Amino acid sequence: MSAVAPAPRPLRFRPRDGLTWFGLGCAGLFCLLALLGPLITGDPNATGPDMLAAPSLAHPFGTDQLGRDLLARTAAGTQVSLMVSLAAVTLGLLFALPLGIVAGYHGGRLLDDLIMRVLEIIQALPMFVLAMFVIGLSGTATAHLGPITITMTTKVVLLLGVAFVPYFARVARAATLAETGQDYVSALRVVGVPRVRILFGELLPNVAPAMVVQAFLAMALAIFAEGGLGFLGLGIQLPQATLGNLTGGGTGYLPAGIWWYSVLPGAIMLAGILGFNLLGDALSDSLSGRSTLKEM
Amino acid sequence: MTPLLELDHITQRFPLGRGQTLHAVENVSLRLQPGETLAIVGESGCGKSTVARLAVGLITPTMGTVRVEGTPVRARMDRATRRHVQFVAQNPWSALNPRKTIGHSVGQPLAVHGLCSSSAERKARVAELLEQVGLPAHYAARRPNGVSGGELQRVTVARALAAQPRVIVLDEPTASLDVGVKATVINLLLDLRASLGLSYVLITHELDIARHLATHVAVMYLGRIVEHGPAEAIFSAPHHPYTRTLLAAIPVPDPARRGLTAITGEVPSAVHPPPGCAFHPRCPYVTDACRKQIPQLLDIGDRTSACLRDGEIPAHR
Amino acid sequence: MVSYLLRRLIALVTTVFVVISLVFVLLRLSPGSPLYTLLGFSYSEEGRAAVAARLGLNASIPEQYAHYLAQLAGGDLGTSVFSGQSVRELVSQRLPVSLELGLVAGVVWMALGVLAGALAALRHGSPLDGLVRVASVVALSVPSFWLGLVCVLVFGVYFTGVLPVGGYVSLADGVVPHLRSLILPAFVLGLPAFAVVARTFRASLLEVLDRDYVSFATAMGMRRRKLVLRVALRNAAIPLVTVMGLMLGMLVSGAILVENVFGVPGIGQLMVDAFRRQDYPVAAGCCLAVALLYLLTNLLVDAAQLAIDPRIREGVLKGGKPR
Amino acid sequence: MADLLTIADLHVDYAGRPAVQGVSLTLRRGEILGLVGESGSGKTTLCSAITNVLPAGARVRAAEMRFDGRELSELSYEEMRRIRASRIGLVPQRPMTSLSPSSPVLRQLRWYHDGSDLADLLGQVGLKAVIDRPRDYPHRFSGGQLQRLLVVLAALARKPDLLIADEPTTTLDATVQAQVLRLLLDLRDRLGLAMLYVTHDLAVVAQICDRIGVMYSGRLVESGTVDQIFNAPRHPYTQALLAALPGRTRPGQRLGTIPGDVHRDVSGRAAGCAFASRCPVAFARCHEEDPRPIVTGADVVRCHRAEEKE
Amino acid sequence: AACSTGAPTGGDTLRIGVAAGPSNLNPLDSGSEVTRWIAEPVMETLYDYDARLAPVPLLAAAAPTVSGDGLTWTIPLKQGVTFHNGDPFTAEHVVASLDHVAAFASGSEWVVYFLGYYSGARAVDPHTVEIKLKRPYGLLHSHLTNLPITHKAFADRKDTMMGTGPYKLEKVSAGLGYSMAAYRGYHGPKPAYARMEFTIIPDGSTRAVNLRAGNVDIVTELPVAALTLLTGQPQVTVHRVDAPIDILTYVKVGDPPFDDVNFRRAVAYASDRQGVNEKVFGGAAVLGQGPIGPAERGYDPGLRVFPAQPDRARARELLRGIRSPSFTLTISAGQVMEDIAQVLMQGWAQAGIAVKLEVLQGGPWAQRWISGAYQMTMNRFSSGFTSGDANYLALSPAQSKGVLSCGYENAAVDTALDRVWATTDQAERDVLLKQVNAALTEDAVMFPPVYPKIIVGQRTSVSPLDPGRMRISRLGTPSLRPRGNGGG
Ligand SMILES: Nc1ncnc2c1ncn2[C@@H]1O[C@H](COP(=O)(O)OP(=O)(O)OP(=O)(O)O)[C@@H](O)[C@H]1O
Ligand SMILES: Nc1ncnc2c1ncn2[C@@H]1O[C@H](COP(=O)(O)OP(=O)(O)OP(=O)(O)O)[C@@H](O)[C@H]1O
Ligand SMILES: [Mg+2]
Ligand SMILES: [Mg+2]
Repeated sequence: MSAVAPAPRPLRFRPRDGLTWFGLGCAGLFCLLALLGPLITGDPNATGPDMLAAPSLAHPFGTDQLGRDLLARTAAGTQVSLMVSLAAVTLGLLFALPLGIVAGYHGGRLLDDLIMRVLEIIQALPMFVLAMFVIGLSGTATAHLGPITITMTTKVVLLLGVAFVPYFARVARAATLAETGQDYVSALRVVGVPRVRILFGELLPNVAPAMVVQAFLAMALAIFAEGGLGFLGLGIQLPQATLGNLTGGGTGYLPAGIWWYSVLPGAIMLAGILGFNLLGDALSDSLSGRSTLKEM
Repeated sequence: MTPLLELDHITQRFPLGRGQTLHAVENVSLRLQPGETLAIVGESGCGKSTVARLAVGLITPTMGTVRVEGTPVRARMDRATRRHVQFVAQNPWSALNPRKTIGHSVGQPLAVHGLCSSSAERKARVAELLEQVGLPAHYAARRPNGVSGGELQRVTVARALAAQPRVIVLDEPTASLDVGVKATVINLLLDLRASLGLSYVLITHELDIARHLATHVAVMYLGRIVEHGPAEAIFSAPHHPYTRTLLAAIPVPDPARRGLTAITGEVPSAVHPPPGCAFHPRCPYVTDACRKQIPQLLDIGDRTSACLRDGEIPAHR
Repeated sequence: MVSYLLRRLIALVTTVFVVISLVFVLLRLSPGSPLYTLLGFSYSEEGRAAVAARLGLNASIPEQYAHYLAQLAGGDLGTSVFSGQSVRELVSQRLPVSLELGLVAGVVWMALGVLAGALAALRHGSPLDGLVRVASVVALSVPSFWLGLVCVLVFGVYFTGVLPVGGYVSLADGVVPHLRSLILPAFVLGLPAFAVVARTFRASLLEVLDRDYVSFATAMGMRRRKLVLRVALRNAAIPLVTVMGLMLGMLVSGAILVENVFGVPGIGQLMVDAFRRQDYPVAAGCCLAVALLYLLTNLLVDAAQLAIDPRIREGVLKGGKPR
Repeated sequence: MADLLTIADLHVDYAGRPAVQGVSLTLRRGEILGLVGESGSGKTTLCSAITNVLPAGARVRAAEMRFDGRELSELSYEEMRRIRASRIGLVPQRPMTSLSPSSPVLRQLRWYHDGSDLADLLGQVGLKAVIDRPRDYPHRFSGGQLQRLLVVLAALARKPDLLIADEPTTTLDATVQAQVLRLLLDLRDRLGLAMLYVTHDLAVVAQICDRIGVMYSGRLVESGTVDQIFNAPRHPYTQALLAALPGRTRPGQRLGTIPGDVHRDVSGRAAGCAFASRCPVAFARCHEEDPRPIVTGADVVRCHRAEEKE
Repeated sequence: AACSTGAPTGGDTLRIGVAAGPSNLNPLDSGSEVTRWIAEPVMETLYDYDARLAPVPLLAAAAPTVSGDGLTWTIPLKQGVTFHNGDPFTAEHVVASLDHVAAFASGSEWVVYFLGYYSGARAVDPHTVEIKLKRPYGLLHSHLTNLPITHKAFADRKDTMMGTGPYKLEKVSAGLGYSMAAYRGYHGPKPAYARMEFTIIPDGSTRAVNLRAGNVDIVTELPVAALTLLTGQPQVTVHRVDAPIDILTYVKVGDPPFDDVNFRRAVAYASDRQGVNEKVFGGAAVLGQGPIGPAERGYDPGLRVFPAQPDRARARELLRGIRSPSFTLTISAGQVMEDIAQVLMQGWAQAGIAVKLEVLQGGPWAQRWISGAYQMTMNRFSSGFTSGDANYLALSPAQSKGVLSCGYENAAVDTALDRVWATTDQAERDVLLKQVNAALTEDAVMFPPVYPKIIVGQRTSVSPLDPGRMRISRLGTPSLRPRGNGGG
C-alpha cells in the first residue's frame, strides 16, 4: 500500500551502466554509417583495379572480387538494412497495434480468440521458414500485382513486417489486457466515453511505451533477418549491396584467408543488432523499473 | 415515486469454462430513492462489486433488469440517462489514466456528454469541480503520479460529479486509504450529499463506515441478499444469523469493549453453492430444513430478512 | 488436464490444416513452375503438358488440393518433382540430422544457459553477473551465419585441423568424427538459445528471489541452499519453459542458416534447395514437417508448463477476475 | 522480569533515505505490542530490521538490539538464521503469496516442520483437512486458511519466544480476521509468547494488544498501554488518528481529519518535528527542533507540547 | 564436408569432391554435369569417344548401319555384358532407354534432340536394335555416343542408377555424397580402384582446401578465387581446359529495345569482355564473340567483331537517336553470373546505357527465359555431356520457329541449323556452324562476354586426367588409376 500514486514508468533513456553506453555507441555507429557513410564513401558499385585487396588506408574495409570498395558497399548495405528494418518495424506496428489493442480490450472473448488464432497461424512457421516460403515462391524478381509494383525491397519489408505482427500484437495485447484491468477503463466506460476513444485515445498512450521497447528489439531482429535473407540470396538482390549480400558474397573467399570481405560487413551488422538490443534492454529496464532497484 | 436506481431480480453468472458457472449474484432486487444511501456489506467475494458493476452498466445481467429512473438499461442506452448513475472505484491509483492530466480525466464526462460548449468553459468547470471536492484548481494540470491517494479519490469523485449524476455508486471508496485520509473522503461524501442531494450506493466491508454513512443496509452472502433494511435497525438489532455473526466479528475501536467472537468454517464456493440456505454450514442455528430449502426474503416489520428461523432466534446479546 | 491437452491437440490439428492449405495454395499460386526448370531447353508445349499430366499439375487448383489432402490423409507427402524420391523418405532422411543438431545445440546450450542465469542471479551484482549479462546479450546479437563464417575462418584457415569446419559425418562413419562434425554447427546454432535462457532465467530468478514466499522462507530460517533448490529454482523455471518454446522457432530458423554455412544435410538445406527449384511437394513437405515439429513442441512445452505450474493446470490464471 | 526484546535508537536507511529513525522500544514476554501508523511510516522496515531480512542496500544502525539477552547485530548469518528458525516467528501480511505456488501445501508444511505432530497442530486451527489434501497447491486454499496455516508454522509448530505479525489480517474478511485474531490470542495465552503486531487498524489494536506504539514518518511518536493511548493520547498525531475513526463519532457527523500529507514532509524536511506541518497545535519550536523521545517507564512520547506538559 | 575426417590415405578409393548433389540421378532425364559425372563410372553409352573425339563402339558391337533413305539405323550390340544386378545387357534395355528419353511425359532433357526425328526403336533380336526415324538425323550417331543406356526397369527411376559400367552405385547419402564399388562382372578392363566416392562440398574454396589436404583426390568446378590456395602445391595439379561451357547471353530480338540492330551492336560494343575475364575468371578465359566457343565445333578464332574493352565512342555513335537507352538483364542467381553481370553493367553504364539487373533463382529464371519475358538473359550452360563438342542447343533460340525463339528471323540461319541436324557429314556441319556463328555475332544476337574453361584439380597420386575428355566436360574417372608412391 502506498500513499502516493506511483508514477507510470516513464520511458526515459538514462544510460547508467557501461553496457548501455556501449549499446548506444554501437547503434550510433550503425546509424551514422547508414546515414552519412554513403555520402562520404562514393559509388558502392564502382569497380577498381585492386581486387580482393586487404584493408588499407585507401580501402579501410578492403575490396571485393570486382575491386569495389567494401567500405562504400558496407555503408550502402547498412543504409538499406536500417531503412528496411525501420520500414518493417513500422509496418508491423501499424498492423499489430490496432489488432493487439482490440484483442486485448476484448480479452478472452470471441474477437480476441479469433485475432490470436490467426496470428498463431502466422507464427506456426518460424520467420525464416515464412521468408523462404514467400520469397522462395514469389521469387526475387520484381512482382506486379495489378497496378502495384512490388520490388524485392518492398517484399522484404512486407515479409518482415508481417512476421513481426504476431509478435507485436501479443505484446500490445498483453499490455492492453493489463491496462484494461485498471479501473480507469471501467470509469471511462461508465462516464460514457465511446469505445474507439477509449482504445486509441486513452489506452494507446499507456500501451505505447511497451511497444517502443519491442520496436527496438524488433529493429535488432529485423537487421538480423534482413541479413540472413541476403545471406541466403533470398533478400534484396545485387547489385544493391546489403549487409547480408556482402557477408554471403564473401563466404567463398574465406578459406583463401580473405577475411575482411565477410567479416567486416558482418561485424557492422553485429554492431547494429547489439546496439538495438542493448537499447531495447535499457528501455525495458526503465519501463519495468528494474534499474531503479539496482540503483539502490 | 420512481426509484432513481432499481435492480429488479438480477442474476449474474460467469461461465468459467468446462461447463462450470460461478453464481456471482443471485436474484437480487434493490431500489434506491432520492437522498438515500444504501450500503451493501458482506464478505469478500459475495458479489458486492458485481452488483456495483451491474448498477452502472459495466456488465449486463444474465437475468433481470436494471432501471435508471424507471428506464430499463439496455446494452445501448442513451448516454444521457446512463450518466445519472456514476461510479467511484476502490483504488484511486488505477482509476485515473496515469498518462493523462487530472483535468483531462475530470473533463471527460463534460466532453462526452456535451455539457460544456467551449473548452474554456470546460476548463472553468473542471476547476469548479476540483474546488468542490476540496482540491486547488492547479491540480488540473497535474498527472496522477505523485498525488496522494486521498486526493486522487477526490479527483475520481469530481469526475463522477462532472456528469451531473443523481446517484454515485461507490465500490469500497476508502478501503485502500489510510485512516486520516479515509476520514477526509467520508467527510467529502457527507458534504456532497448535503449540498447536492446525491444518493449513494456504498459498497464496503468496513461496517463502521457503512454505519456512519448509510441510511439503508443490504447484507449479502454468497450472491444473495440475506437482510435488508434501515441502517439503524439492522446495526442495532440484526436479525439474520449472518448479520449477527458479521457484526460480532467486527472489532470495535475501544479497548473497554473487548470480546471478538469468531465463527468457524469458510465462505463456501460460489461455483458450487451449498444446497438450501447458503449460510447453513456456518450457522449456529442450523436445522435440517436449512439444508434443503432456500429461504426467501420476507418482510419482517422494518426490514426484509431471509432466514427460515427468523422468529425463533432469540434477540441479539 | 487431459481434456485441455486434447483441446490443444485439436487446435493443433486445425492449425496444421490451415498451414497445409496455405502452403498448398501459395505454392500453386506462385509464379513459375518446376516444369520450366525441369524441362529447360527441351521445353515444348506438348512436353510441358505431358509432364504436367504425369505430375498431376494439370488439374484445377481445388482438384489438386483435394488430391493433395487425400494423399496426406494416406500419409503420403508426394514425390519430388525432380528426383522422384518420396518426400516422406527425403524428410525422414534429413529431419533426424536437423533434430540431432538442434537437440545437441539446444540441450547443451540451454543447460549452460540455466547454469549461467542461476549463478548470475544468485550472485546478483557481482562480476560474474556482469559477465553473464554481457555474454548473453552479445550471444543473442551475433548473427548465426556470420559467427559460422568466423568459425570457418578461424578453424579452416588459422587453426586448421582442430575442428572440422564443414560437412557432416554420419554416425555410421564413427562416433567421434560424427560428434566432432557437430561441434561447430551446434555451437553456432545453440548460442542464441544460451543467451535467451540465461537472460530469462536470470531475470525470473531475480524476480522470484524478491517474492513473498522467498522472504517467508528466509524468515522461517530455511537454509539458503534448500531455499534456492526447493523454492527459488522451481518457481523460476516456469517462465523458462515458455521461452523454450520460443527458442524452438529460433532453432528452426537458425538451422536453415547454419546448415547452409556448414553444409549439414538437414531439413533446412533440403528446404532451401526445394524452394530454389520450386519443388512443390518437397517444399510443402518440409514446411509441414517443420510446422508440425514446431507446434508439437509448443504443445509439449505447454504440457510441461501445466505439469510444473499448478495454477495454470487449474486454469486459475486464465478464468475469473482475481483482484 | 527481563525484557525479551530491547531496541534502542534504531535507524534504517534505504540508500540514504531514512525509513526508520531513532526508534526505541521494549517488549516483554507474553506481551502484545501493537504497532500502528500510516502507510510508509516504517512499520515493516522495523520488523525486517529485527529479523535482519532487509533488502540489499538497506543500512541498519542501532544503539542496542537485544533479543533475549543477545545482541542481534553481532550474530553471524548462521546464528541469525537459527534464531529465525526457532525463536522468532513471522506471520506475513499476504498469506496468498507467502507459500511457493509450485509445491503442494502439505509438502511445504513438512519443509518447515518435520515433526509427527503436524496433524495435531493443524487440528488445533481447524485445518486437519490439509493432511487429506496432500496434492493441493496453495491457490486451492482460501486466504483465511493459508493465514491460519502460516500461524501454525510460525507460532504453533516451533513455539517461538517472539512472534512478529506484519498486518496478518489486512487482506482478510471480518469473520476470518476474527478467527485469526482469536487464534493469536489463544497462542499467547497458551504459549506465553510475545507478539509484535503491526496494523493500520486501530480497532484491531484495541481488541488484542496490551501496549501500542504509534509510528509516524519513521519515528515512534508515542507508545503506551492500550487504555492510555485510547483514553488519554498525548501526541497530537495519535489524537488526530482517533478522531478520524468513524466508529468513535456519531453516524452522519463529520469526522476529524489530519490536514496535509505525510509524504511532502519526508521529502522537504530540513529540521523540526515531522508532524509539525500537519499539527494543529504546532508552535515555532516544532518547526525548528525535532523533539526527543520522553521516556516514562516503558512508554515514550515525542512531542514538544507533551514535554511542556510534563 | 565429410572428407575432412578420414585419414587422407586414398589408396583403393578414388574420392571426388563435387559442388552439389544432383536433384535427379537419372542421366536419361538430366543433362546436368553432376548427374553425368556420377553416372560416368556407372553407366555406359553405345559408343564412346576415342582420343580424337571420334565415336568408337562401347556397348555397341560396331558402327550403326544406316538405310539408304537415312531413316532406319541398325545397331548390333556387344554380347556378354551384364548390368550390375546381374541381368544381361540386351536390346530391350536400349529400346527402353531410347523410348524413355523420347517420351514427353518423362520430361527428359534429351527429348529436344529426338523431337521431330525419332519415330521408334525395336529389338530385332536380343543383340540388335533398330531405330526408325521420321527424317534424316545425322547427329544421331553423336547423340548415341552421349546417351547412357540404363536397365529398362530403372528407366523411370530418378533416385538411383543401374548400368553396365565398371563401378556400381552402392549408396546415396542424402546431401552428403555417393559411394560406388568396383563391379566384378565388368565386361571391360578391371577397374583400378576398389571404390569410388563422390562427396558434396558446396563451397568452392572448401573443395580446394580439401584437395590440398588430401581429403579428396579430384575436385571439380574450382572457382578462380580458390586457385591461389593451390598454387605452389606440388602434389596438386590444376587443369584448365577449354570446354563447351557457355555464358549463354542473348537478347530478345523480337521486342524493343533490342529489335534495333544498332542498339544490339552498341550493347555488344560496350561490353567489357576484358573486365569480365580479369575480374571474374582471373584472366584465364577466352574473350567472347559469338555463341560458339573454342571447345566447340564451328569455333572461329579469327572472328573479331567486338573489342576486348568497351568501345564507348562506337557505342555512343550507334546509340545516337535513341533516347535514354536502357534494358533489364535477367540472370540466374549465382556468384559467377552475378559478378559477370556487375562488371558488364559498369561498362554499359560508361557508354550511357542504363541497365537494371534482375537476379532470379533457377525456377523463376527458367520461367522468364522460356516464356520469353526478358530483354537480355544470361546464364551458364554446359552442353558437353549431351552433345559432346557441339553446341547445338545453345543455338536454338536463334531459330525463328523454335519454342525458345528470341524473335530473331534469319532464313539462312534456319536452313543451316536444320541441315546441321540432318547431315551425317561432319565437315559440312562444321562449315555450317561457322556460318551461323558469324551471322549471330554480326547481328549481335548472342554475345557471351567470355568462354570459360573447365577447371578441375587433382592430386598427383592419381593418374592424370585426360584433357581430351575434359574438353567435352567429362572427367574420365573410370579409367583413372593410382600413381606413384601415393598409390596403394
Ligand atoms: N468477470 C468475472 N468473471 C468470472 N468471475 C467473476 C468475474 N467478476 C467477478 N467474479 C466472481 O464473482 C464473485 C463475486 O465477485 P465480486 O467482485 O462481486 O465480490 P465482492 O463482494 O466485491 O468481493 P470483494 O470484497 O473481494 O471486492 C467472486 O467469486 C468473483 O471471483
Ligand atoms: N525496499 C525498499 N527500498 C527503498 N525504500 C523502501 C523499501 N521498502 C520500503 N521503503 C521505504 O521505506 C519507508 C518505510 O516503508 P515500510 O514498508 O517500512 O512502511 P510500512 O509502515 O510498513 O508501510 P505499509 O503500511 O504501507 O506497509 C517508505 O517510505 C518506503 O517507501
Ligand atoms: Mg469488490
Ligand atoms: Mg508494511
